Amino acid sequence: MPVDAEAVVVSNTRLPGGYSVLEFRAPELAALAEPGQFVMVRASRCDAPLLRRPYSIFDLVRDPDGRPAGFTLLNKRVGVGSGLLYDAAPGAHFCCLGPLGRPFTLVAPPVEAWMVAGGVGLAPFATLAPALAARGVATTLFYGGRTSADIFCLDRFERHGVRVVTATEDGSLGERGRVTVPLQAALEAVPPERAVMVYACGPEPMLKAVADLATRFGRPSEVSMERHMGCGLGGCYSCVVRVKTQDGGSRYARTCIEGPVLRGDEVLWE
Amino acid sequence: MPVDAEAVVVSNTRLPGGYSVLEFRAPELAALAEPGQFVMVRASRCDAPLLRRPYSIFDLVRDPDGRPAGFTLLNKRVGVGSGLLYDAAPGAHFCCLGPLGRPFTLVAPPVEAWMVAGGVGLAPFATLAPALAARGVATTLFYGGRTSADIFCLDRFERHGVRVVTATEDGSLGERGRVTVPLQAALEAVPPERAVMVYACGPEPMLKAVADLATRFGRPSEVSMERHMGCGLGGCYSCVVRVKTQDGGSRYARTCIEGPVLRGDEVLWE
Amino acid sequence: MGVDLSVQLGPLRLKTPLMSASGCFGYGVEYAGVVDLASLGAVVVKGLFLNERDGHPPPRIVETPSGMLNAIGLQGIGVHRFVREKMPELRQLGATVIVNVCGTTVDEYVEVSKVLSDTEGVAALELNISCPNIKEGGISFGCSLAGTRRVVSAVRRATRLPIIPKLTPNVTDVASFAAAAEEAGADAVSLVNTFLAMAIDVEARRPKLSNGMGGLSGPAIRPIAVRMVYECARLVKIPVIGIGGIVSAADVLEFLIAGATAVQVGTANFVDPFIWGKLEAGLRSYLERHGIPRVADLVGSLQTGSAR
Amino acid sequence: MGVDLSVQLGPLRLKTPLMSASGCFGYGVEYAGVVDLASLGAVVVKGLFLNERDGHPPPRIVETPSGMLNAIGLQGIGVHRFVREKMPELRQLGATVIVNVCGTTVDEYVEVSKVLSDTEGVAALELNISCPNIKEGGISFGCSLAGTRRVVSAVRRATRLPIIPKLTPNVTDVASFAAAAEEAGADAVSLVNTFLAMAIDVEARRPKLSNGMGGLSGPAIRPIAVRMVYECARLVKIPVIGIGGIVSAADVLEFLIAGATAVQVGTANFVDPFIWGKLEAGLRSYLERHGIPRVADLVGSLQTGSAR
Ligand SMILES: Cc1cc2nc3c(=O)[nH]c(=O)nc-3n(C[C@H](O)[C@H](O)[C@H](O)COP(=O)(O)OP(=O)(O)OC[C@H]3O[C@@H](n4cnc5c(N)ncnc54)[C@H](O)[C@@H]3O)c2cc1C
Ligand SMILES: Cc1cc2nc3c(=O)[nH]c(=O)nc-3n(C[C@H](O)[C@H](O)[C@H](O)COP(=O)(O)OP(=O)(O)OC[C@H]3O[C@@H](n4cnc5c(N)ncnc54)[C@H](O)[C@@H]3O)c2cc1C
Ligand SMILES: Cc1cc2nc3c(=O)[nH]c(=O)nc-3n(C[C@H](O)[C@H](O)[C@H](O)COP(=O)(O)O)c2cc1C
Ligand SMILES: Cc1cc2nc3c(=O)[nH]c(=O)nc-3n(C[C@H](O)[C@H](O)[C@H](O)COP(=O)(O)O)c2cc1C
Ligand code: FES
Ligand code: FES
Repeated sequence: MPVDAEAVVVSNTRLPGGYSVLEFRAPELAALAEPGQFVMVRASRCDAPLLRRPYSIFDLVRDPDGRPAGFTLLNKRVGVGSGLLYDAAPGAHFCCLGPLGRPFTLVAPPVEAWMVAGGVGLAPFATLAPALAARGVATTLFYGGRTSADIFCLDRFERHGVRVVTATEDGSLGERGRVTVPLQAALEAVPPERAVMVYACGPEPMLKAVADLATRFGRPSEVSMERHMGCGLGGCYSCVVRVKTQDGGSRYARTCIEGPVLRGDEVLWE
Repeated sequence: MPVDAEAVVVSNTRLPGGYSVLEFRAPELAALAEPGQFVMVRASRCDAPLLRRPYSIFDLVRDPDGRPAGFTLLNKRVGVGSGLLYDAAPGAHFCCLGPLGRPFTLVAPPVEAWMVAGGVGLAPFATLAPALAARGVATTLFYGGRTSADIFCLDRFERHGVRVVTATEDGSLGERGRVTVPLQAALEAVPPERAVMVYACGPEPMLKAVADLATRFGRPSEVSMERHMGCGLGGCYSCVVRVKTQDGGSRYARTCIEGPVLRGDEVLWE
Repeated sequence: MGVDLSVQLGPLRLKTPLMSASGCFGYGVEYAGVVDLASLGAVVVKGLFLNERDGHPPPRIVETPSGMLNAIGLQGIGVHRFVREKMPELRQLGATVIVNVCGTTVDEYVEVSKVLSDTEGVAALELNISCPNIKEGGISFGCSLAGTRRVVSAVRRATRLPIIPKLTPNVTDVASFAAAAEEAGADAVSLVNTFLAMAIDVEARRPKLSNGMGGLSGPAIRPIAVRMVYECARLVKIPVIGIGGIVSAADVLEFLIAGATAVQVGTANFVDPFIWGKLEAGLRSYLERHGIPRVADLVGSLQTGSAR
Repeated sequence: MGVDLSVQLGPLRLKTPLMSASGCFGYGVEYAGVVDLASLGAVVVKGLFLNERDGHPPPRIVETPSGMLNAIGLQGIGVHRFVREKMPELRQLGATVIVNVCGTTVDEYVEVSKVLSDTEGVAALELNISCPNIKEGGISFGCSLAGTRRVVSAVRRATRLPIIPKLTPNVTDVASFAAAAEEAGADAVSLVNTFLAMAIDVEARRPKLSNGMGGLSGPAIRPIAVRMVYECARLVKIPVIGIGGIVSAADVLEFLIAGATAVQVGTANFVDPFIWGKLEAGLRSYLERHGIPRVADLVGSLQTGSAR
């Protein structure tokens, strides 16, 4: 059951390239969240924009006693709603409805976890990584962006023992090219007997490429889909993605309740 | 010519009863303002509310060298727009279009000035009082409110040598009753050869009562009218008040450009 | 003071005048976790055709000033799966269920209505003759008086359930449609459905919705909807259900005072799924403050001394 | 790159596609202090009858979500005083003046149009057959195809000036009205006027406007207006002027891409009287960014691959 938390901005750390990390105090919501879930956010003091905006939960924040205290969002400024978040001052209130959606499936050793992120697609992995680390799963993050400015927060992952592989299209950090280049190399290199689960979040062409690669190499994958969402609860049918049905056909699935995490081989890519 | 100043909140001092005094930095606007004029205000960061809200200029603020630096507004929280002002933090931006409207006519000695204010109707007198004081005009402020919580900022007036007479409906400060009670007593007491100009700002029933009293005692009056205003520039015809015409008829006058200050005997009260 | 929120909607007694708007509350079951469905006046479920429907490709919604456009295209599971898969849970949750009935032909409206008439727990049928988002059926009936009469009287003959044609605002004189529906045997009318509208991505020079056009809903349309409800309530004797842009108890009151016996809340449920308790509390406190014992006493109580 | 903002509006060449909307810019002279009137495509002045008119008592406006209602009631000085008192200044300021012509009878439209035809400096007549705020005339012509034809053809016979009937959105099929206007000899059509609407003060249980109802304008209506402009531009050959909720250059572009040759800006001028320079700069930078030499090339450039 989601809650609608009146979350207070604790801090808002600007990063290069229009990104920022916002920390919210919202213990009741934080206590419920699982890796890959999201919240629907709305500024409490403004009537505009009308609709809430979906955001992946980035870190979970605990108070000194280790109790859930809040969460962070990794926000990229692209329009009105994300602009309000980008500009939010500590003390500002936002209504956060959540946690929502189907989380990632957590694998267990000996299965390895490969997380593939593009841009703000990094967000859900900040909670997935520690959850997997807690289970002793060996994890790798493949993290791609246009330039080095799209790559950040690596320390959060390295802290949990995550192996990090970066790629930038302009070669300014890590390998030059799309993140699928090092991913494909790794898929080619890993022996079949080592079980690997591929998780992906990022722009849709990237998700498709990752899912296709995983399928090609016989690896299961889970992708976190982004759609325009009206309600986040299955009420409006705005957030659909085409998925395959068992009878060989297809149907529109609501990513807010059947997703945002879907099996990569289940999505009918356009 | 009005300007549209991107005015920055310097301070926002809360008073009892939902009132607050906001100081804005806006030198270009402050340099143009005359007593009785107003500004049309809008929060720059929110799309709602859509329309600007009219506010009398309260004090004019000068920098240490005596140059116009900004102005204050005396705001009463009654709805959305006034709520945004009430809640505004220092540093917040508001678009202020002004100065607008016809100012008060400044009398000169030996004419005395009697200012009659009800509630936030005090606002325009904070600039009128020093302007009259500078001309050496003897001024009195009749200031009424429901209770003592509606009466404030008296020091601003006393500082300029204004004689202050207060009245509250519950008798908690000054005379018990409407502000027209002491006003009428004064009108009765003052000998005909002492010239008096009556200025009034406040709720419409008060304005009517003051204008009628002034007329009854053969004194000129000017009243500052409040109307719902769409534009403040004469473009929309929303802000009208019925005034008498020379041919004995009447017409609707736009209070934003023919007012807000009108002759008390010119208004056709409803 | 205990106030009475119940209202009489033709043959139907509702606990409160607050209903979910079709298409904005899924099949109701999606919201079982956030709201006690039995506490609503009625749960109006998503539009249903006889068969399953795919709907339009995404993007299906876009935000506009104080509103949104949708072109869902009536994706749905069809009436048979609804009866089988959703009704048992709705019954068990104690919801008063009103089904939004769609059709591309008069026969389909009749067929769907018959299936639902035989289903335990369906309280009434709302006839969707006003969806702007599908080419066939829907709007083509709702924009012609003859079409409206045809659908309503055919369904009237097919069912004993209360029927509530849902009117489109995309017409010159909506009250004449309410009157036509009344004549043809409707028990109530609901209005408004969405306004046909369009938003363009100027960078791509393409419509923002995959379907090109969509329906405008939300606070933006409320003043028009209130006017239309007022016009209909003055003309017809059957109850009117007010819909369009309700986000607060004050908005509910606006519709009731204009003449609506009950209201539906659509877009606002997306913004705040916990809105229902707030609306009910707001209604109660208004009635208490004004010393009005029953919400029904407010219906059509607008003073129009100087109104036209 | 220098881009060309001029557009051809039937027989009229405009410097830019940006015009003030009638009733939202006084008689133009009120704005001489904040904007160079000669820089606008045209100044459309407040609606004028033959004689002076009082208008409705206040309150005449009320804000609504992303919009406003107005029931000014066409207060005005009448065409004769306008010609005498305002035209000299407008001419001197170099404004391209379009007069919004009102009437309670066909004869009055003709009469007012004749007076203006004999006035130096009037560039075109916009026929207001769509004001929702007055009982007689106006809307009653604009809501019937026959009435529209009647007014337009009568004025056509009476003047050589370009005539631009202004259409109401309060109809089922606005494009059919554009077509009727075209047939009757209009040089262009403008749309939309305001939507008939209502807001209620729930505490007093009275309408918020003294007139009861009013016309809804502002960003709230833009998606409907864009749709209507698109429909009209597809059906008729004469130019279409897009109106409704424009507050930014992107909104102007939306109308142009949908098929409008020019636009009018109303409510936004209240919010920001300095908007004109911003809109023009926004248009220029869009054209430069996209390498489009003339704004006219954008008109109707919507790609509707998947649109209906
Ligand atoms: C499940 C989910 C999780 C997400 N997590 C994050 C996250 O962790 N960090 C982050 O920065 N962003 C995330 N997004 C994307 C984020 O929701 C959008 O960037 C945001 O809604 C844009 O709002 P806006 O008002 O700033 O943009 P608008 O002004 O509404 O539009 C600006 C641009 O963003 C696009 N857009 C608008 N809404 C969405 C949407 N719901 N999804 C995708 N694109 C949209 C528009 O088409 C337009 O191109 C997530 C989206 C989903 C569906
Ligand atoms: C020339 C002029 C000078 C003014 N000076 C001051 C001032 O110095 N200090 C001050 O506190 N207020 C002043 N007002 C009143 C102020 O403009 C309104 O209180 C304000 O617009 C309310 O906005 P809102 O969004 O808070 O209210 P809303 O939410 O819009 O409405 C709340 C209530 O206020 C009423 N209201 C809304 N707009 C106006 C309006 N323009 N005039 C009168 N009532 C309105 C509504 O009818 C409603 O009852 C002045 C008004 C005018 C016309
Ligand atoms: C996403 C969405 C889907 C809708 N689907 C339906 C539907 O299936 N049947 C129907 O009659 N109305 C449908 N509507 C219209 C609403 O029921 C309602 O009439 C309209 O949205 C106005 O109310 P609101 O402003 O409260 O949203 C839909 C509206 C939205 C926003
Ligand atoms: C206060 C006001 C007065 C108006 N007066 C007129 C008028 O006299 N004649 C007319 O044709 N339209 C009139 N209109 C309608 C506008 O010209 C325009 O069609 C409408 O407001 C939609 O545009 P907008 O959303 O940009 O305001 C008026 C609108 C407003 C808000
Ligand atoms: S966002 Fe509403 S159904 Fe998914
Ligand atoms: S406020 Fe627009 S004319 Fe006065």
